[in-house]
Amino acid sequence: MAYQVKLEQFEGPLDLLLHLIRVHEIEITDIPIATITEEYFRVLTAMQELDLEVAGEFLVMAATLIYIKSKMLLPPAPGEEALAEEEDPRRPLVDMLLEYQRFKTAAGDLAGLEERRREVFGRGAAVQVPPGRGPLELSLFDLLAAFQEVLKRAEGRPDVEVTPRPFRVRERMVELLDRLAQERPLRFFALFAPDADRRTVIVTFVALLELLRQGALKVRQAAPFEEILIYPAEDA
Amino acid sequence: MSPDPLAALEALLFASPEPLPRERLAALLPELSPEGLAAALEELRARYASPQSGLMLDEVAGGFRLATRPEVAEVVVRLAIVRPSRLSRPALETLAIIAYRQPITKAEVEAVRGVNIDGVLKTLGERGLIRILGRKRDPGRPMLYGTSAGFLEYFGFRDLSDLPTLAEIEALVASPHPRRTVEYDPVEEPGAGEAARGPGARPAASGPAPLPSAGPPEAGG
Amino acid sequence: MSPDPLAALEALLFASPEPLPRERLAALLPELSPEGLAAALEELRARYASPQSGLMLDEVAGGFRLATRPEVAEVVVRLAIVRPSRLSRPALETLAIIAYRQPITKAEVEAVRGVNIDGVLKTLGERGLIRILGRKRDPGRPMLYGTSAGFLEYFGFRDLSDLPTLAEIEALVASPHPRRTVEYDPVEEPGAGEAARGPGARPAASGPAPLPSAGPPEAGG
Repeated sequence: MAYQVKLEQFEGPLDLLLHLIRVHEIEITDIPIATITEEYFRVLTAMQELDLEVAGEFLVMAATLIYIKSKMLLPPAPGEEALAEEEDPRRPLVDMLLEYQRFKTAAGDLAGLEERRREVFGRGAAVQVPPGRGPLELSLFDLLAAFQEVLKRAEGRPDVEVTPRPFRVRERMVELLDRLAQERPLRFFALFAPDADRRTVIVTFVALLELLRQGALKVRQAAPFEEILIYPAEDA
Repeated sequence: MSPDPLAALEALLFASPEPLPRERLAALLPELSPEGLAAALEELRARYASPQSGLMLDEVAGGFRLATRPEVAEVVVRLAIVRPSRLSRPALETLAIIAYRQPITKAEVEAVRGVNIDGVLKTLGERGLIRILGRKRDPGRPMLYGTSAGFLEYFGFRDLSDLPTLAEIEALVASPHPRRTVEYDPVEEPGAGEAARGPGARPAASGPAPLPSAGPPEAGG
Repeated sequence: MSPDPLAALEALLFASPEPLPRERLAALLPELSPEGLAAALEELRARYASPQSGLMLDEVAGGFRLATRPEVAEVVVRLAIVRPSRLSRPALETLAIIAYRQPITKAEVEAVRGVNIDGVLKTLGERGLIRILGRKRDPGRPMLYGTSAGFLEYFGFRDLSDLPTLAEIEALVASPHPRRTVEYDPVEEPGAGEAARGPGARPAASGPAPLPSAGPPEAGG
């Protein structure tokens, strides 16, 4: 019952375990696995009784605890006594808990700094400085957000094609146009490196077909079975 | 202990987004009498009146604010030269469309954005972010645009496959609409037989662009 | 007659919308030698250090700017300036892991926290606190995340070496997680990344500050 208030505050199974370790004043490096497993399941049951959704992560940890518990019940094989310390089945879990706890502490430090910085204010008035001419500042996040915005707007206009296409093909299309700018015509078989894998061959071929469909290039063959040559469309 | 009235006054003038009328200042600093406020304003004005000060108390129509002194204007305008410039929203969107849809014509970009992009294309070209890839054999033989080596270099991409995929964008940028379940061929799954689908198998040619849903959560530990 | 250097410096710091790195200040004030600039910054800092001043010289995100002093915060909040909401606990934990372990993938963060972080990652990205550093050379080429200049500014760090450390404890307890060298394809974000990598920052090889080692269990609460 005492858990009820706190239940929703657990940010995951590790957080819950740290809480149990704290309230039961357990040494983190020597966890009584049977006790802690029992406690852990009590909380999960409480969560279900409260109709809180028990996230998959909590169930994975439950399985892990049971696994550790069963491992610890097995007597060590003869001659392995000396290694017992090293092979403590709790070790990986303890490492995870210690690691997570350090970041929890670090998060607390950040929260403190955040609070302090909330006491500091920059200049309030809008900037009167003329637009910058310095180096370009462009964040990938901004670019992604812009593209998402475009996609969102395009949804209302079904005639506009903004559907995603496989990117490798697109990339190869650009490469093909690049090569055509350097050497024209391009020999068809020169498009495929001798060591190209099947996937690369397919991507290249699909890119070629797409460019043909778009009319950005054209192919010629002087006679059947002769070499196929590829030209940019403007050389028509 | 409440802060020094002069310090409080200065901070208010600095942090306020708009000039502060005398009455507003009086309301913000109830510990000051009207005479006290007038005296504090005068004292602040006098403090800034030194040649070593770059600021001044500026009384404009709406009230009081801090501003740079006219004597340092010539230095302040130099800021524009070193300030990083940013792409405008239209430029950003155009660049995004070109990056993800290349090779693409101007008309095709305009069809997506719904506006003329002549000016924006020029900007992006001057910035070295896009380039002309060739011409399309359509009526008028429009030019095809794509991103430049400069674009790749700017973001440190080795090639275009480094661009975040649509699924990755979805995972990073909050979707403005609820995720829908649409039958969809996943975008870029390196190693999978994506090429086999090819352009002909483009999904949803008939409907709005479906956004791929994020994949299953990765190992949760 | 050119204006007093101190006045010019103050005006620049006042007018610039973003913190000005030392090198930019040097470029803006060519009449000052590096020593002269350092002296002017010190003098300005000292001038603001009076209780009668509402401003301070704030060194943050690889640069300098003017800001209000914490002592007058209680008065400034009367302006009802909308401040960004505090970060949630999950966001702070995720940010801490990214800050200390960058470059890091989403799956790696999730392994430490034991939960899925999709939503949190979006929040952090949209608030400009993290950025994409590149892709890991692993199967699936997952994206690698790190902190942005916005992160430094938000928490008041000059650079990543300002991240809090518990060096004395770390000296006693060997960290079970030695610093990793991750092979990856970097993504440059010149504007955003500058502060994080700028000349003032420590060489990239040394990475972010080491994580504080585990304290006693109670410290985790």
